Formats: sequence, C-alpha cells, structure tokens
Amino acid sequence: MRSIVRVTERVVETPSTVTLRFPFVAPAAPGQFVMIWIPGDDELPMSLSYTVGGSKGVTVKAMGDTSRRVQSIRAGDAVGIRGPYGNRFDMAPRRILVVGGGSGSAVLAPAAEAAVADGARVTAALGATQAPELLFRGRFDAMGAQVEVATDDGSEGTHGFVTTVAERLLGTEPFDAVWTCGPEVMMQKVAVAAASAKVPVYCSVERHMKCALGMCDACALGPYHVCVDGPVFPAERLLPLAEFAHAHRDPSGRRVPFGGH
Amino acid sequence: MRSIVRVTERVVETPSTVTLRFPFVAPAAPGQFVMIWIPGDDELPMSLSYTVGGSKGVTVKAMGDTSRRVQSIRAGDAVGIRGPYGNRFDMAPRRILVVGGGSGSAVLAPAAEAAVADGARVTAALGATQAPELLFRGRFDAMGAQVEVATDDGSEGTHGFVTTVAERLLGTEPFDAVWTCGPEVMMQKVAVAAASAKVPVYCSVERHMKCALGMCDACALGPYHVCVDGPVFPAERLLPLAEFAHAHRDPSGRRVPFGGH
Amino acid sequence: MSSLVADLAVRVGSLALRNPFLLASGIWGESGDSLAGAWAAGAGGVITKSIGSLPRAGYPNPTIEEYSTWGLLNAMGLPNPGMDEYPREISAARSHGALVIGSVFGSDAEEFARLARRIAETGVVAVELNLSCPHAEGYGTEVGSDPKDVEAIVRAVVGSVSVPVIAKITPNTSDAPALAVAAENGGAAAVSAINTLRALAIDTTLHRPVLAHGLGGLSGPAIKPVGLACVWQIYERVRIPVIGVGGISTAEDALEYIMAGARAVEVGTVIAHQGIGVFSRLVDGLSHRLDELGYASVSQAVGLAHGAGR
Amino acid sequence: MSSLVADLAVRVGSLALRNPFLLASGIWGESGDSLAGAWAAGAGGVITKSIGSLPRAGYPNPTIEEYSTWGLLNAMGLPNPGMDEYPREISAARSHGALVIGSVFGSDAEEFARLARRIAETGVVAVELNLSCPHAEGYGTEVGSDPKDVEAIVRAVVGSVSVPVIAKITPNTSDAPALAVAAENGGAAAVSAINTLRALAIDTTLHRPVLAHGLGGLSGPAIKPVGLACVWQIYERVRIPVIGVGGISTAEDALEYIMAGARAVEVGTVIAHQGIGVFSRLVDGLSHRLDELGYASVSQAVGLAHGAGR
Ligand SMILES: Cc1cc2nc3c(=O)[nH]c(=O)nc-3n(C[C@H](O)[C@H](O)[C@H](O)COP(=O)(O)OP(=O)(O)OC[C@H]3O[C@@H](n4cnc5c(N)ncnc54)[C@H](O)[C@@H]3O)c2cc1C
Ligand SMILES: Cc1cc2nc3c(=O)[nH]c(=O)nc-3n(C[C@H](O)[C@H](O)[C@H](O)COP(=O)(O)OP(=O)(O)OC[C@H]3O[C@@H](n4cnc5c(N)ncnc54)[C@H](O)[C@@H]3O)c2cc1C
Ligand SMILES: Cc1cc2nc3c(=O)[nH]c(=O)nc-3n(C[C@H](O)[C@H](O)[C@H](O)COP(=O)(O)O)c2cc1C
Ligand SMILES: Cc1cc2nc3c(=O)[nH]c(=O)nc-3n(C[C@H](O)[C@H](O)[C@H](O)COP(=O)(O)O)c2cc1C
Ligand code: FES
Ligand code: FES
Repeated sequence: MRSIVRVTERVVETPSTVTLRFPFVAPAAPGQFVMIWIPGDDELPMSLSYTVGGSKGVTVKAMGDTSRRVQSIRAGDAVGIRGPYGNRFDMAPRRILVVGGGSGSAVLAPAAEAAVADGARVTAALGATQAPELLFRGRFDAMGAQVEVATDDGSEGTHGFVTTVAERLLGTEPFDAVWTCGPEVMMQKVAVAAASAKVPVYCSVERHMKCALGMCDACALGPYHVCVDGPVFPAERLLPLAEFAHAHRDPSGRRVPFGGH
Repeated sequence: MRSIVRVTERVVETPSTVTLRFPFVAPAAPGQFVMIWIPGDDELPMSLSYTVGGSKGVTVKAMGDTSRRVQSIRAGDAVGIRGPYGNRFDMAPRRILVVGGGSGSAVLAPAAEAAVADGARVTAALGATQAPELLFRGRFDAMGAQVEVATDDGSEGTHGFVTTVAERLLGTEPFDAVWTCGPEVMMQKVAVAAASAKVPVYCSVERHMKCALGMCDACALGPYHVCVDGPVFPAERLLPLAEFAHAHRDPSGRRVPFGGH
Repeated sequence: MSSLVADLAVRVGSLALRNPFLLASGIWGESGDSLAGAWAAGAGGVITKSIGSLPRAGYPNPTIEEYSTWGLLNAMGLPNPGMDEYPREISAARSHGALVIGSVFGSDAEEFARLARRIAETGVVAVELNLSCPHAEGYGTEVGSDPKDVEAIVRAVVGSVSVPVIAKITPNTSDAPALAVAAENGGAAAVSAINTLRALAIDTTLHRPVLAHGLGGLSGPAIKPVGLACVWQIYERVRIPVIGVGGISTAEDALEYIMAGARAVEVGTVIAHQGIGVFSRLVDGLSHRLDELGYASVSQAVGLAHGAGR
Repeated sequence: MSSLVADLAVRVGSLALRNPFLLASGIWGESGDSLAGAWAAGAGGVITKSIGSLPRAGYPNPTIEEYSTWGLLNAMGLPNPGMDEYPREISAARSHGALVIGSVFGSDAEEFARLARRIAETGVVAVELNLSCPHAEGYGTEVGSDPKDVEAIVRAVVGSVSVPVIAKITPNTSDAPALAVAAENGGAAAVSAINTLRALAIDTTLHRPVLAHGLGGLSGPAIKPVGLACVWQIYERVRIPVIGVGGISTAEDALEYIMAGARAVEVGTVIAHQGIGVFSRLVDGLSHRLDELGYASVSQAVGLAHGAGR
C-alpha cells in the first residue's frame, strides 16, 4: 500500500508554493489526497495537484515548520506515498465556478482540468495575498477557463477578498456548481452567497490526519471523518456544523478555534 | 479451507467397507484425497471415491480403531473436510488396467469411471479376501469395464492373489497404463510385471499424514511427500526407494517395516 | 432479512448491553460525535479513546502501516485531549443516547484511580483500564505486565468509583491468565483481552522503521487466533466475565470469541476496512448464525467450546 | 537472470553459511531425505525437527488449521522418532552434503545437555535449543519463559558440546530481550526468534477447538511484524548474532529481518504455500534486492535500520 518513490521534479510555483512530482501509478481522481511521508520526519495529507497518468504531484504551501520541510525535498529524494484516499469532485456539472484561496488551487486546478476535458465550462476566482502568490493561474488560463483574481494588497485584480469576486460572479452567471478550497471562513462565505443563488457548493476541507483510514478519529468533523467521508463535502452538510469555519482539532484531539485566515 | 458438512448417506459396501457421502462443492479429480475430521476424535486422509459434482464421498475399510470409528459415522453426523489435496490420475491412456487390492478400489473406481467417460477402455483386476469383500465390483460392471477377480479363499475368481490375475492380463493385452492401489508389496509385484511388458504403472500410495500441505514431513517417502507429490506416483519413482513396499513411518517419524499384507 | 429470534442482549456483570458488540478503545473514540455515530450505527456500547491526565499529541506520523487486509500496525502514542477537556465529548455522545464506557491510562495506581474517578463523574456506565498498550513508554503494557501491579491498580480504581471496572489485559506476556486473575483479585468486574501485539515494520529502501515511533502494535484478523487463545485461557481461570477483542471482522469471528468464553466483544480495526456499517452487519450476522445453530441467546453460547470433551 | 554480485554468504558466529536462509525446525525435518532435499533446493543450512529423548507420536489430528495465506495454526505436539533413532536421518542428510543444525527439546537443563551431546556426535554444525514451542506441556515455552531457566539450560548445553549453541526464544513473553540476554550470559553463540505465537481456532458449528490439542501456535505472514519487533529489541540488547524467524515468504521479508538485526533467517510455513522451490526464489530475490540497493553483501545490511536517527 505504501510506495517509496523518488521525486522526479521540484517546481517553485509561487514564492510560498512548491510542487513535487513523483511516479505513482495508482489511479486517482481530482479531489483525492495522498499521505506523503518524509522519511525521518513526518507524514502529511496532501491533495493531488496532478492526478492523471503515472506521474502524480502535490503542491505544498509553506505554512508551519512541517510544510517548509516538505518544500525542502529535492528531485531524487525518496518519499513514501500511500493512497489515494478520500472522495472526489463530481464531474456532472457543466458550468462550474471554482473559488480558490491560498493553496486551494492545488486541488481545484486538476479538478477544473478534468471538468474542461469532459466538456464543462469553468470560471475560476483565485485569491492570494499578492499577485505572485496566485497559484496555478497559468494552468487555469491554459485549460481555457475564464480567470478572475483578487489580491489582499490589490497588486492584481480585485483589491480584497476572493469571496467578493465569487459573490459578483454568482450574481451574473448561471452556474451548476461551485467548487471551493481555501480557508474555511472563505468557503463559508462562498457557500452562503451560492445558497442565495441556489447553486450547490462543494468544499474541500482539511483536518489533522493520522490514519487516513476512517479509524483513528483524528480528522473528525462533526459526524464525518474528512479522510473517508471527504475531503469534498456539499456545503449544506458543513454549514450546520458548529465546528465548520470555527474550530478544528489539534493532534491530541482538543478543539482549537481557527485563527484569522 | 475446512468445511463442516453433514453426512447425507452411509452405504455399507462390503462387510468391512462403508461409504460416506457428503456435500462438498470444491472441484476434485480422481486420485485426490481429503482430510476427514471426526470431531472429538481424529482426522484421516481418505481418497475421494466419488469426485463428481456437489456430492462427494469416501469409502473406508475397517483396519484399526480409527477407521472403525470412521465407519460408525451415521447420516446426519457432522464431519470436517479439507482438501482436495494431492495429484490425480493422468487421463491420457486409452487402454487401462486397474489393479485393486483391499480398499484400493475406493480410488480406482472413480478414476476408471472418469477414464471410461473420456472414451478409454478399462479392465479391472480386483482382489479381496473373499467374494463379498470385492469392493465396487458393481461399479466396475456398470461402467462397462471388463472385470476379473481373485479371492484369497477362492470363493470367486482366481484362487489367490490379484497380482496373478494382473500378470496374466498384462501378458495377453496391450495396455497403455496400469493404475494400482493396494498393499505396497502387491503394487510392487504389479509394477515389476508391467515393467517387463513395458507398460507404465501408476501407484496410489499411503503414508501417515498430518498437515497434507507438504510441510510437516509426516508423509515423507524417500525424497517425496505423498500429500503433495502424490498420492499417485509412476512406479519407476517408487521402485528405487528403499522404503517402498518395505517400511513406512509411524506418527513419530520412526521407520516401521510393513507387516505381511 | 428473515425475522431474527436469537436474543443478542447480554449482561457483563451488572452491565446490560443491547448486543455484545462494543466499539474498541482508540477507534472513533476521540470525538463525542463519532462515539454517537458508532452507537447510532448499532454498537452495543462505545468505549472512549484511552484518556490520560494531560493532553498528548501522540507520536508523529507515520502512525500506521497496513498489511493487505489481514493486519494493521499502529503506534498512535495515546493521543488524547486530556481529562480536563474530554468530558465534553462524553456529554455529547450521551446526549445522543450512547452507552459510553470510559477508557483511561495512567502510570500508577494513583493516577489510574484519579482518572477513573473523573471519568466516572461524566456518566459512563463502566471504566476500562488500559493496562496493555504495547508501545507507550511508562504506560500500558509497562504498568500492566506484572500481576502485582495489575492487582494494585485495579484495587485502587475499584475503591474510587461505583461503576464496574474492566481491566484490559496485554497479550504481550507469558501468562495473560495470571494478569486476569490479578484483576479479579483486585475487584475488577470484567477483563477484556487483547490489546495489540508488539510489532514492527521496516522499510528496506530507506532502511528504517516505517512508524515514526519504531515499535507499534499489530491488530486486525492476524491477531484473532492469539486473542482467542488468551480469552480461552483466561476463561478457565477467572469467574468474572471476559470481553474478547482482537481481529473480529465477522459475526463468525465474534461467535468464536463467545464460545471461547467471551460475554461481549470489542471491534476496532475492521472499521478501517468495512466502515461503521460493520456494526449492523455483525448484529444481523450473529442473530442469523445463532438462529441457524439453534441458540436462543448469546448467553447460551458463552464458553461452550470448553464443554466439548475430547 | 542478470549476474548477481551481492555476497550472500554469512557468518553466524563461527558458523559459515552459503546464504542466510535456513530451513526452520519442524518443517521438512523428520526425514534425512527431506533435509537433503531442502539443502539441494538451496537452503543455506537445514535445522532438524526438534528431537527429544523418546519417540513421541505428537498430538492426534487435526494438527493444523489454515487461515487463507496469511497464517497457519499448528499443534503437532513435537512428534519425533527420539534420539536413539534420529541420528540415522542426520547421517542420511549429511551424506548428501547438507549442512545440518540439530534441534532438541528437553524438560530441564540436564535433559537438554544430554540430548545436545548426543546430537552433536552426529556431525551437526550447531545445536538449536527449542525453548519456545508454545503448546507442549512441560517443554518449550514452559521451560523457556524464565530468564534464569534459559541461562541454566544454555549453560549446561554449552558445557557439553563443542559446536555453537543457538537458543530459540519464545515471543510469548513480556520481555524477549531478557531471555536473549540470559542465553548470551549462558554462553549461547546465537539466539533465534521467534517460535509460533500461542493461538487458538474454534469451530462454531461443532463448538469446539479445531485442533485436537486445543491451543496451538500461529506461524506465517501474520507473525512477521511480531518477529521483527522481537529481533529488533533483542539486537539492541545482545552482542551475539540474532537469527530471525517468523512469517518470511519473500526476500523483502528476509531483508526486513536483516535490517532489524538478523544475520541469518529461518523459513518455515512459506514452504506449505510455495513448496521447497522457495529457497532458490529467496536466494535470487535477496541477491537482486541487495544489488538494487547497492549493498555488496548481506553483512552490510545487518542491523542497518537501527542506525537511522529519527
Ligand atoms: C485532505 C488534505 C489535503 C491537503 N492538501 C494540501 C495541499 O494540497 N497543499 C498544502 O500545502 N497543504 C495541504 N494540506 C494541509 C497539510 O497537510 C498541512 O496541514 C499543512 O501543510 C500545514 O502544515 P504546517 O507546516 O502548518 O504544519 P505545522 O504547523 O508544522 O504543524 C504541526 C504538526 O501538525 C502536523 N500537521 C499539520 N497539519 C496536519 C494535517 N492536516 N494532518 C496531519 N498532520 C498535520 C505537522 O506535520 C506537524 O506535526 C492538506 C490537508 C488535508 C487534510
Ligand atoms: C492419501 C491416502 C488416501 C487414503 N485413502 C483411503 C481410503 O480411500 N480408504 C481407506 O479405508 N483408507 C484410506 N487411507 C488410509 C487411512 O487414512 C488410514 O490410514 C486407515 O484407515 C488406517 O486406519 P486405522 O484404523 O488402521 O488406524 P489405526 O490403526 O487406529 O491407526 C493409529 C493412528 O494412526 C492414525 N493414522 C493411521 N493412518 C493414518 C494416516 N495415513 N494418516 C494419518 N493418520 C493415520 C490413526 O488415526 C490413529 O491415530 C488413505 C491414506 C492415505 C495416506
Ligand atoms: C489505531 C488504534 C488505536 C488504538 N488505541 C487504543 C487505546 O487508546 N486504548 C486501548 O485500550 N486500546 C487501543 N487500541 C487497541 C484496540 O482497542 C484493540 O484492543 C486492538 O486493536 C485489537 O482489536 P482489533 O483487531 O479489532 O482492532 C487501538 C488500536 C488501534 C488499531
Ligand atoms: C508445522 C510446524 C512445526 C514446527 N515444529 C517446530 C519444532 O519442532 N521445533 C521448533 O523449534 N520450532 C518448530 N516450529 C516453529 C518454526 O520453526 C518457526 O519458528 C515458526 O513456524 C515461525 O516461522 P514461519 O512463520 O516461517 O513458519 C514449527 C512450526 C510449524 C508450522
Ligand atoms: S485520519 Fe484517522 S479517521 Fe481520518
Ligand atoms: S502430511 Fe505433512 S508433509 Fe505430507
């Protein structure tokens, strides 16, 4: 189940984001994640940012110490991969709005590519602190998506939150579905906006993970286990949960409120 | 691997021989055996005397205490069955002489039936202490085999050993193969007679068995393990062995010379 | 489904369970919602994650390694939110009607007693003592391998709480029954066996243990034969009820434990393979099997394999 | 096959083996022809069935129960022809060139010493002491669970024979390394671990244990993680070489044991699944894998997983 693979390529995507590519033949679908083991260090859940064929990839944003150490992996280094785990984005919708914040594009880009390949039309609302941090902007352009951006510092696109862009787009176009990944308060806002436009929203959420097998309870989110019931959830399942956008659990299982995003 | 089945039928075949039929769906071929567990008592290797379809059977001759207890099993009793194990009679020969002594017909009858169904012609030389002990005589008749018998007391057929009958038949007809099962000194005589007639001989042999998996060494016979390399052996493999027709091993692994037969 | 006649309700001492299938400690046991989910899925009772005095993050990942479907190696390292925070999870589970058994781990009799007292205040119906985690320094097997320690810990806990106390025995010992006898002498209402077997996996490419902690504990089908032997031997030595744990994935497995002497069973690893829906399959499967064999209740089958004169 | 470069020859103390794969005791070990067959199939050495003072028939059948391909339960009951008869089997094996290690079991130090002396006279290159069979009353684990007994038995044997003495340690204990240390103190040249795990199977239709003896020992893939943990822990506590046993069915499994600290390994149950041809597959597989990983010899890999600073 666990494969030891050597990283074939390391791509710096943005100042804070790095993609690692590696051979991994198990079939995978956009939305699914792997557990990536950095020998002697840790093992982390990471969405597959490349899901097609024998060369898969993950795209890591520098957050705390661990993700920084993941970023320091070089081509040729050995890592352990198990998975893919979790569910996938449903490819039925034909007119899709993707809303990504932070490293959210890591999972949204391959999903949007698959949808476009399947004949869907995709509009992407991408948010970042500043223009160079816009992740996979080129990938969205290349797949033929209509791209709108927001930056916290106004260095490109809308000055402010990507949620503002999303709200605007939802008011102007008839989408079948919204796919979103980013901080939970962001996803919550998107979900509320889409609800009034009666568009179903699917959120890819993160929780601390250990087993990834739906057993250890580390990733509990209300009645769900993100590792097997998710990571993709229809927003209407998340919105009623006291924890969604408010708290997660640390590795000990304690509830910890989310800081600002 | 182990099935608990209820015996459906108990047939007294001869004064000393009983057949037990039971449901057992695993495919089996003539020559193969099962380990039959009499709960609370013992587990013994027994050739399948009925190999076709979902109702299999074994035919047990009263020898020592254990086989007598096996014979006391009634319809409705539960027994454990694992297997089938071991190899099978090769069905290629078209003109076959079967030579059975004692309970040997238990394995030879289903093999001969299969050969006949396959278009072969079968001659059967059956030996017993006395006429009523001739096992499966009716079965050989029914399949259209030419049957010749020998009895120790002369109550039917040739007065004396079945080997005498076999030697005579080998001198008169061009057989492709001899299949034999019975006491080893008998099989040895058959093999020697057939060698001069240049007919290949296949012997079904017995050794004490425990695992039936080729592991525990209980059934060692020279370099072979009867449970996986046999129970059917070409005679030329057996004749060179110091043990064949001379000695077997008791449950402790000690060599014990065969008594008279 | 045909109408089921066999009675699945069991009593483990004074503890009445609607069926013998308990959620094992450490599986779906960190959050109250998950405990409630296991109860809703049909468990006869749910055992919490083992809770200690202070929050523990557990070991770094990798914390698990899978062997096909026959085994699972883990070294979680007893992660838990600590006894100050955890009661709210029990309240949440109980507010959904779940029958909760609280599991605790400590480093000595005094800590066990203190934790048991606190968890008992939350309304759990029993307390299980983790005397058997095979890979946590200073806890589990390290305090549960000597009968004298087991007796002292159990006695201290029994003196501190009014609910039944269940001692969870380690299989990593030469004499599990002696530990069970010690628990009985200490006043335990029941013993449960087994916890995981001390085990290890090595990655040969990286020439290092796979789990961050190195040693871990083996669970799943591979340990069922070992758990059965422990329950069998314990049943012959104690009068208190025995709860069977280890490698149960079918009703037939559970019935093996019951016939070996278990009055109830706990299930863990199978949930990783079959999901929480396994509880209703186990319940239905056991009903059908008991019907088929002609037993009117689980109780009729308890320890039955010991009666078979050979 | 590509040309193999890795050196598979190993030394276990003074014992030189052409490769690290030994036939485990109790498998293909009752007859000299079978021992010779395992040698001809490529084993690095062959260990006899454990031999006692008198002939023993062993337990009645059923003596084994299979679990798919991941495990095997047995209670053979130490059948053996006794020390008066058995030397002829060793002679037969040796006449085919086989490197034979003699295994013996006794009920006390004196019996072990007497048996070891007699088997040593047959030309075996080493003696393995079965201190670990989990299901024979008065033998095996029953005499091998207390470090004091182990040390006394090993010391008595070492004083009686001039060939290396290997102590086979039980995993059915809370502290296998303590037993290994005791063996080392007694003068053992090596320790081997593990024997089977005490285990049980019950047939629910018949409500009785499947094996005639009731309790048995679990072997096969299921016990590999447990054997690895034992070898790992023993390696950290003794200076004498360790021989790994338990659940090896591939070269990769063997390399896990080697990296955990084993200088040689024994293989048993896999022969029931793959036949005796498994020896050449293991030999080829290990050569290829060592080549692939860049090790020139088995020795370079021994204990390597302990070096990985975490
Ligand atoms: C399903 C899923 C998909 C994800 N996909 C991506 C992705 O594509 N790109 C990306 O950059 N990040 C992704 N993450 C988040 C990632 O796993 C880490 O949580 C994130 O990198 C934060 O790490 P850190 O450096 O802040 O950890 P630290 O602040 O150093 O965290 C402290 C400790 O917690 C551990 N830890 C933190 N988060 C997790 C976690 N979720 N599970 C297990 N251990 C954790 C760390 O390893 C460390 O031991 C995903 C998370 C999940 C659950
Ligand atoms: C492959 C094979 C096929 C066989 N097929 C038949 C058959 O079709 N019909 C038939 O009547 N007999 C068959 N046998 C012989 C049968 O297994 C017994 O050996 C035989 O019934 C003698 O039993 P007994 O009553 O003499 O045992 P006892 O004299 O009571 O024997 C003493 C002990 O040895 C055990 N024992 C004896 N022989 C064996 C054995 N071979 N393996 C394991 N345990 C043994 C007994 O159970 C008992 O424990 C076959 C044997 C083998 C190896
Ligand atoms: C991931 C995991 C975590 C566990 N945590 C605990 C625990 O906290 N306390 C405890 O007593 N047992 C714990 N166990 C042991 C189980 O409760 C159970 O005894 C063991 O896994 C055997 O049962 P199974 O084969 O059904 O899983 C844990 C087991 C696993 C697999
Ligand atoms: C059928 C069988 C018989 C065994 N007999 C012995 C024995 O006589 N002496 C001994 O020391 N170990 C004996 N063992 C234990 C093995 O030598 C070995 O330690 C154990 O089976 C684990 O290895 P494996 O998983 O490769 O089989 C026996 C094992 C089996 C399966
Ligand atoms: S990570 Fe263990 S249940 Fe999800
Ligand atoms: S019966 Fe065990 S090897 Fe044949």
